[in-house]
Amino acid sequence: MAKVGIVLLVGVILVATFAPFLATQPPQEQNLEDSNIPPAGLTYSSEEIAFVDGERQTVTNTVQGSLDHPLGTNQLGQDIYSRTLYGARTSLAVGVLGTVIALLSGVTVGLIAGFYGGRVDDGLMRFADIMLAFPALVLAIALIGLLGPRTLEIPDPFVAAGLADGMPETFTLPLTVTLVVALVNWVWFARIARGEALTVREKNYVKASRSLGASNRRLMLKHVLPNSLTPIIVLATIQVAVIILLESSLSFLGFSGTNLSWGFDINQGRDLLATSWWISTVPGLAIVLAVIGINLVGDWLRDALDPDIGGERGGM
Amino acid sequence: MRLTRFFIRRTLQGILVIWGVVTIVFLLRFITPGSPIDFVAPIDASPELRQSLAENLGLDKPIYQQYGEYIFNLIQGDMGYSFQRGLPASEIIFRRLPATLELAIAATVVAITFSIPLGVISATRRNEPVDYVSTGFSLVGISTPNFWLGIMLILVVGVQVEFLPTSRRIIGFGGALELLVTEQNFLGLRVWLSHIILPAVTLGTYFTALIVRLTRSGMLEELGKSYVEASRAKGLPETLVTYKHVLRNTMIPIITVLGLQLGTLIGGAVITESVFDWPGLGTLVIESIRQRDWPVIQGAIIVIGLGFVVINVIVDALYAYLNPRVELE
Amino acid sequence: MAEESDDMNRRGFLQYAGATGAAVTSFALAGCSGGEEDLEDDEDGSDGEDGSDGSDGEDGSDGEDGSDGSDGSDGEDGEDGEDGSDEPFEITMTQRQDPTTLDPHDHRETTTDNVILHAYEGILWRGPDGGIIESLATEWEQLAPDRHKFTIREGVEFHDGTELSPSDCAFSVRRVVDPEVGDLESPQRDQLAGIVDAEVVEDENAIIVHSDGVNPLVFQEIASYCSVVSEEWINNTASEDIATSMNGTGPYQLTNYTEGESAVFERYDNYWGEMPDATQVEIIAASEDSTRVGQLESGETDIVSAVPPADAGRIEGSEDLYIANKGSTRILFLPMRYDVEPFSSVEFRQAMNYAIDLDQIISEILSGFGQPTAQPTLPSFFGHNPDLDPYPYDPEQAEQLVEESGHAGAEIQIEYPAGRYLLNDEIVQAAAGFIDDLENVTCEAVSRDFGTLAGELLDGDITTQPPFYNIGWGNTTFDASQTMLPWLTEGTSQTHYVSEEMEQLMSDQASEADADTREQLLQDANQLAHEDAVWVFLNQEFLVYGINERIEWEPRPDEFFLAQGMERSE
Amino acid sequence: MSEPILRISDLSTRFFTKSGQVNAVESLSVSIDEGEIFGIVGESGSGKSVLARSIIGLIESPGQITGGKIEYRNAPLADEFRDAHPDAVNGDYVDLRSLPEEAVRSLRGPSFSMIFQDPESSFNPTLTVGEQIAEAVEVQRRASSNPRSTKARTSSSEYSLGSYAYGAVMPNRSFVSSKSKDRAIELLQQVGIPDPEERVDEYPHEYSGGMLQRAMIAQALAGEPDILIADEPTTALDVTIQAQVLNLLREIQDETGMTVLLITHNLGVIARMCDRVGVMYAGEVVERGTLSDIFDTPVHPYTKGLLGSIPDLDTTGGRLQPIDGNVPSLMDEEMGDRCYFADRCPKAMEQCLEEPDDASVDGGTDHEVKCVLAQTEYDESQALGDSHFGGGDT
Repeated sequence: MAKVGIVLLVGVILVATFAPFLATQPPQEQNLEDSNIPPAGLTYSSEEIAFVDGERQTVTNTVQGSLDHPLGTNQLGQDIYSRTLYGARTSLAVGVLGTVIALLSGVTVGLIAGFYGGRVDDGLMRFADIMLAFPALVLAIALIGLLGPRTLEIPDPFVAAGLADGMPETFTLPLTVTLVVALVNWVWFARIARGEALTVREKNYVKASRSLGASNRRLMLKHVLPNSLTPIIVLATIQVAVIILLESSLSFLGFSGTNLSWGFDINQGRDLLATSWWISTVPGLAIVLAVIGINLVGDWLRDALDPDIGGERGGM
Repeated sequence: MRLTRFFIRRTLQGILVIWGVVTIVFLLRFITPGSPIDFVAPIDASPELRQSLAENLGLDKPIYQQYGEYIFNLIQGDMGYSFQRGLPASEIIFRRLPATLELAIAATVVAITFSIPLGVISATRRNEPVDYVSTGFSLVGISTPNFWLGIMLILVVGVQVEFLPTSRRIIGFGGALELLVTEQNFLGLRVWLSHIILPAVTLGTYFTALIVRLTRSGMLEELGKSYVEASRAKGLPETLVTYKHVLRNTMIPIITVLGLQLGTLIGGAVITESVFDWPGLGTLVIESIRQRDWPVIQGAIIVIGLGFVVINVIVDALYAYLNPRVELE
Repeated sequence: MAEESDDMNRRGFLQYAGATGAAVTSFALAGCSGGEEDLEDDEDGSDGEDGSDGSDGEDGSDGEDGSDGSDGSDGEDGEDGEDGSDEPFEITMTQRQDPTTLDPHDHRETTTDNVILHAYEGILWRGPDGGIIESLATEWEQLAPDRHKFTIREGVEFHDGTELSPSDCAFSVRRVVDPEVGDLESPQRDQLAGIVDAEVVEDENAIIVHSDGVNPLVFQEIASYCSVVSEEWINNTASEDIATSMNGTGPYQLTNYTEGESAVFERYDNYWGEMPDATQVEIIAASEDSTRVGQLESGETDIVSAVPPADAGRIEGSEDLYIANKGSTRILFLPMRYDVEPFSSVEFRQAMNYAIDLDQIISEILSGFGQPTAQPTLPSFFGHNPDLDPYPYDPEQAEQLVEESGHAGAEIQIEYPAGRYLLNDEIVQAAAGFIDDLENVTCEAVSRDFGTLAGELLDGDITTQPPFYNIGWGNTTFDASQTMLPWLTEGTSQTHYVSEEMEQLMSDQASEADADTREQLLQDANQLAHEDAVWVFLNQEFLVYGINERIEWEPRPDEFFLAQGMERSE
Repeated sequence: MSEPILRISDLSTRFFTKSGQVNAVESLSVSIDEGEIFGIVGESGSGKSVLARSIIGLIESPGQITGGKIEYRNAPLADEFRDAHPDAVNGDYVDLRSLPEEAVRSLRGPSFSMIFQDPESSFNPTLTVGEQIAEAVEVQRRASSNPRSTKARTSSSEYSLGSYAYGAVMPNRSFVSSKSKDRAIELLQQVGIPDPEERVDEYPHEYSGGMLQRAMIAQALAGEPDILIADEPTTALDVTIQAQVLNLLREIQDETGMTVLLITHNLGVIARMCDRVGVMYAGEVVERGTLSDIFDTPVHPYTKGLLGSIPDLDTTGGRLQPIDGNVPSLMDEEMGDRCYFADRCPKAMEQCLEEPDDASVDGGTDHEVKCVLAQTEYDESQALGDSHFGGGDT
C-alpha cells in the first residue's frame, strides 16, 4: 500500500510542478461557446431554454465530449483537466507551506513549554486549549473574513523561461489561507513537541548537561529536537493531508483568494449538479486521490518509524 | 472528595477557556476592517442614520468598553442582542442548537455503529478480504472532504435516485417524539429520520473511518499483549476476549482522541449544514460572520467552546473511570 | 397506519410530510403557550394525522399527478371536503433566505418582505406593472410641495381584531422616520428619504405626510415601503415578540413561525380585500439553488424563486412544472473608481465596456435570462433614456482605446461578492476572461466575501474601495434618481464617480417639481453615465421562478413573491 | 505404570514469516505422565514456549502446527467426540490437532491451563485481579451447568456487543456472578494472598510482582485443570520470591495431583521441582529422562554443557550460555537434515551431518537422547572442523 501512496503523492507533486506542460490550455481560458461539455466519451443532452425574439422556447441540447477536453468543461467553457492540474498546485502549496509554518511555530511553542515547564508551560498550554476549543473551520472562516483574501503572485519559472508559452505567468498563492490553516493547526505540533520535551527533560543525560551549565537553547536543539523529530515528521505528513482538506473546505465556502483551487471548482459545479455533474466530481476525485496518497505515505512512515503520536491528528 | 476537586478544577479551567475564547473574539473584532454598522445600516444609509444606528447598538463605544460590558453581561447570562435580527443572541443560538445537536449526535451514532464492528472485524480477521475492504473504506473515508461527499450523496441519492430528501429539517426530534408519544404516530419520526440520514452520513463518514483506523490499529496492538494470551489460556471464549478485554482497552485511548477531535466534528457540522441547508449553529455562524453579527458569532463560539469543555471533562472522567491506573487530577 | 403505507409514492409522502411537519411544530408549541389559538392548532395536528390515511390511498391511485398535494390536503379536512368552494388550497414556497425578523420596520431585505407582506400591508401598493395602486389608502393627493394627504380605508381589521385607524398609519410612518417613535431605529429611514413626519387629519379618516421641502418621490416611496402596524399592539408588545410574531391587516395571518426554518400562514377570513385562493401558505428557504430546485422537483415545495437558468429547461420540460420569468428592478454592473489609474481614464473605462461580449454572457451563462443594459436606469423606470444602446462587443476598438488611454499593459482585477447575485460569479469571471483576452490588458476575477467587500464600499472612504468590482443594485422606486444619486454623486458612502456635470444634473432634478423637465434631466444624466462609462454595464437581472402546474402566477418586477397573487389552476 | 496423560509425537510448529519459514518446533515427541512435574529446559529461542503454546492451542498466524499429534488422555472426552470426530479419537486418547478449534478452546481451563512468565503484562491492567480470576471460574461454571458443554462455552451470543456495551459501563457486574467471585477469593486464599476479600477488588498495578504471580496461579487453577503449563513462572521475579512461588506450585501440585509441565531455562528450578526432564535445543528434545538420568548421567554434549554452567537460584537474570556460540537460526533454508548442535558441539563428528534418531540410553525407554553418542563413542578422527560451517557467527 505504501507503494500506491508514494505513486499517488509523487504523481500529485509532478502534476503540480509540471502543470504548465501537462495542461492542454491555460486554466483560466474561457470559451463560452464550449461550456458544459461532458468528459470525453460521454454524451449529454439536456433541455434548455432559448429566447427567440424574446419568446421563451425549450430546446433539447445534446453535447458530446471529445478529447479536446478530456474531462469536460465548466460553465465558462474552461478546460476541467487543465484546471484540475493547476488546482494541485494550490492544494499542495498551501498544504506544504501551511504545515511548515504550523510546524515551526508549534514546535517552538511546544519546546519552550515543555522545557521550561511551570508557569510558562501552564500559560502556553491553556492557550493551546483555547485554540482547540475554537473549531478550526470556524476560526479560519472568521480570520479570512476579517483579514481579507491576500494573495502572493509567484512567477512560474517554466513560463518565464519561455518553455510553456501561453500558460499563466504567475501562480497565485492564497496567502491568508496559508497563514490561517497554519494558525489553526500549530497546536498539534506544540502538543507533540511539548510531550517529547517533558520526557527528555527528565532524562539523566539532559539533567547532567544542565548541571554542567549547558544553556536551555542548546539543550533543546541538541537533545530534545532530534528526539522529537520522528513523531513530528509523521504528524507533518498527516497534517499536509488535513490542511489540504481544510483549504478545499475554505475555498468551497468561497473564502479563498484564488479561483484555481479544487474546492472552488467543486463549489462552481454545485449548482449544475443536476445537469453537468462532472464539474464538481472531477476536482473532488482529485482531492480524494491526493489525500489518500499522503495518508498512505503517512501510514507507512508511522509504521516504519513507530512514533507515539496518539490522537494528534488535527482536523477541520 | 477527589471527584469534587476534579470538577472544581476543571470548571475553573473551563471558565478560563471560555474567557480566552471571548477575548480572542474581541481581538478579532478589534482587528476586523469595517464596522458591523455597514451591515446593519442599509447600503445607501445617510451618515446620520449610520451614526444613530451605531449608538443604538452601542457600537460607538471604544472596543475595550464594549468588551468590559460584554463580559459583565455574560456573567449574568446575557449575550446581547443580535445586530441583524432584533432578538437576543442567546435565543437565536438556542433555537438553532437542537438541529446541530441532532446532527452531531446522529453522526456520532452512525460513526459508532459502523466503525467499532468494522474495526473489530478488521483487527480480528487481519489480512482477510473483509479487512482489506474495511481498511480501504477507512482510508477513503478520512481522505474525502465531507462537503464533496455531501454533494456526491445529493448527486447520487438525491438527484439520480430520488430516494431521500436532500435538504431541510421539517421536524425536530423533539417534535417527532412528542407526536409519537401523544398520537402514537410514527410518521414524524420517519420524516425526521429520512431527512437526517444524508447529513448524518456525510458528517459521520470521516469519524467512522477515523474510528475504524484507530480501533483496528489499537486492537492489533492490544491483541499482541500477553494478557490476551493469558485470557485465552484460562479458557475465555474469543468473543469475550475480544470485546471485554481487548476492545475495552482499545477504546480507552480512542475516547481521548475523540475528545480532541470534537473540534473537527463541529467544523464538519458547519460545512455539512451548509451543504444540506440544515438550520443549525454552523449555518448561523457562517451567516453571522458574513454579516458581522458579532453578538451571535460570540455567543455561538461560546456555546461551542462550552460544549468542547464539557465533553472533554466527560472524556477525562471516563478515561479515569475506565483506566484504573489514571487518577483524576 | 403510516407504517403500512409503503406503497405510498414519494411525492405524496413528502407532501404529506410537509403538512404534518408544520402541524407538528405548531402542536409542539401549543404546549408551552396555552390559549384559544392553541386549541385550534391542536385540532389541526390531529386532523393532519387523520388525513394521512385518506391521502395515502388516493396518492397510490393517482400516480404521479401534480395535484396529489392538493388531494392530500382534501383528505385532511374530511367535513369541508364536500363544500367545493371552500376547498383548501395549500402552497409551499421556497425562497433564497429566511427572514431575519418579522418586524416590518426593522430590516431591509426583500426575502424578509416576502414573508412580512403576507400579513402586513402598505398605505399604497404597486400593481404588477409597477404602477401605484390603492391599498390601505383609497385616495392620495399632494396638498403642497411638502404635504401629502392619504385617505385611509374604513372597515379594515388587524388580525388581533382591532380596527385600523388613521393614527395607526401615521404611527407607522413615524416609526420608520423618527427614532423616538416606537422604540426603533429603523434601517428603512432612508427609504422614506425626505419624509419627516405624519399626522392624523382631525375629523377626517385621513393622514398628512410631511416632507422636508420639495419631495417628488413621496408617493413612490410610500407605495414601495412602510408597512402599517397597529400602534397599540406595537406599544404593548416586547420587541422580541414583534420580531417573531405579526399583527397586520394583510390577507394572511401567521399561525406558526420557527426562526430559520419556516413561516406558516392561514388565510385571514376578515380580510378587507379580495380573498386569495391559497388557504394555507408555508414559506421556507434554501440558499442553495440546487436545493430549491430539488425541492420543487420532488414536490416538497410548489414554487421556488431564483431558479438557475441551467435548470430552467429541465423544469419547463417536466410535466407538472413550469418556468415563469420577469425582468427585475436589479441591475448588475462593475463600478470603476474615477480617482485611480487606469480607471481615471474615460477611454480605458469605455474600453472595458467594448471588451465584453455581453450578449454571449447572457445567452451562454444566463441562458437568455437577462437583458443587456446601457445606462444605470431600466426601461420601465422614470428617467430612462430610450436612445441609448448597450456598448457593442468590439475588442479591437477596446484595444485601441486602451492604447489611447496610455494604460496599455495594465494588470487589473475585478473583485466580486461570491454568490451574491444570480450567477454573478460566472458572469464576472467571464467578463474578466473577455478583458483578459485583450492584447494589452490582463485581468483576473477575485472572489470576495460580501461582508468585507460591502464594508469597504460603505465605510465612506473612497480610498478603501476596490478600484474595480462587481455589485448589484435593486431599485424598487422605479425612479432613476434612486440609482444614480447614491452611486454617481459626491458625498454618499459608495461614491466612486464624481463629475461637475453629473452633480449639476442630479441636484437640478432633485428640486425640479415639473415631471417632464425632471425626466429630461434624468435622461441627460443617463446619457452622461453611458458616455463617461461610469461602470461596465452588465445585465438586468431576471427573476426566474419554477412553479408547480397547480398554481398560476405571474411574477412581479419588484421581486415580491407573495401568495396573494397566486391562483389555483383550473 | 499408567499411560501418559499427554502424548506428543512428531510435533512440528512453523512460523511463516515474511523473511522466511521458521521451524520453531521440529518433529518433537515427548510423553508426560499423569501427576508428574515434567520439566522442559533449554536456552531462549530453543522453542520451549512455542511447544507450550502448541499444546494449549495458542499458536497464531503466521505460526502453524504443521504436523504430528498431541494426544490427551481423557476417557469422557473421548466418548463425547468418538462419533463426531472419529479421526481424533484413539482409545481413551483424543488428538487435539484433529479437534475443531472450538473444542480445543473448551479444553482450556478444565483440561489445560497456563502460567506465564511476566505476571504484570499477563493481567489486563484495566480490570481487577478478582474479576479476571472470577471470569475464568464463571466460564467453567456456565459450561458445566449446560450439558451441551462445548457449545455453551463457545457460543458467542452471551458475549455480544450488547453485553459488551453493558460491560463497558459496569465492568465488574457484567459477566461474573457472585458465586464465581467468592470462588476467586478462595483461590486467592489458596495461593497465599493475604486479605483476599480486599485484594480481590484491586487492580494488577496495586499488586507486587510476586503477589501477581500467585494471583496468576490462582487464575490458572480456576478451571481445575488436569495439566498446568508453567512457562518460565519465576523468571521475572526477585530471587526470594522465586522460591516462594516454586514452593507454592509444589504444594498445589501435591494437593491437587495435577500434572505440571514446567518450562524454564533454569536448571536449578528443574532440579528443585521436576520428576522428569526434557532438554530442548533448536526445536527438538535432544535428551530426556528422569531427573537423575539428566543430572547424573547426561549423554548429549548439549546437556552436559548446560550442566556445566548451572546457575544457582541466586542468579536470576543470566541467560544460559553453556557453550560457545548461539542458538542456531531456526530459519528453514539454513537448517538441514543434520544435528543442529553439531556446529557448537565439542564432539561433533562426520556422522552428525545426518539427522540423528532418538535413541534409548541403556536400552531403557525412559532415558532417550537424540545424539549419535548414545550408541557410539566419540572418535576424534571423525571430528568436524570449524571450517565446515563457513565460519558462522561462532
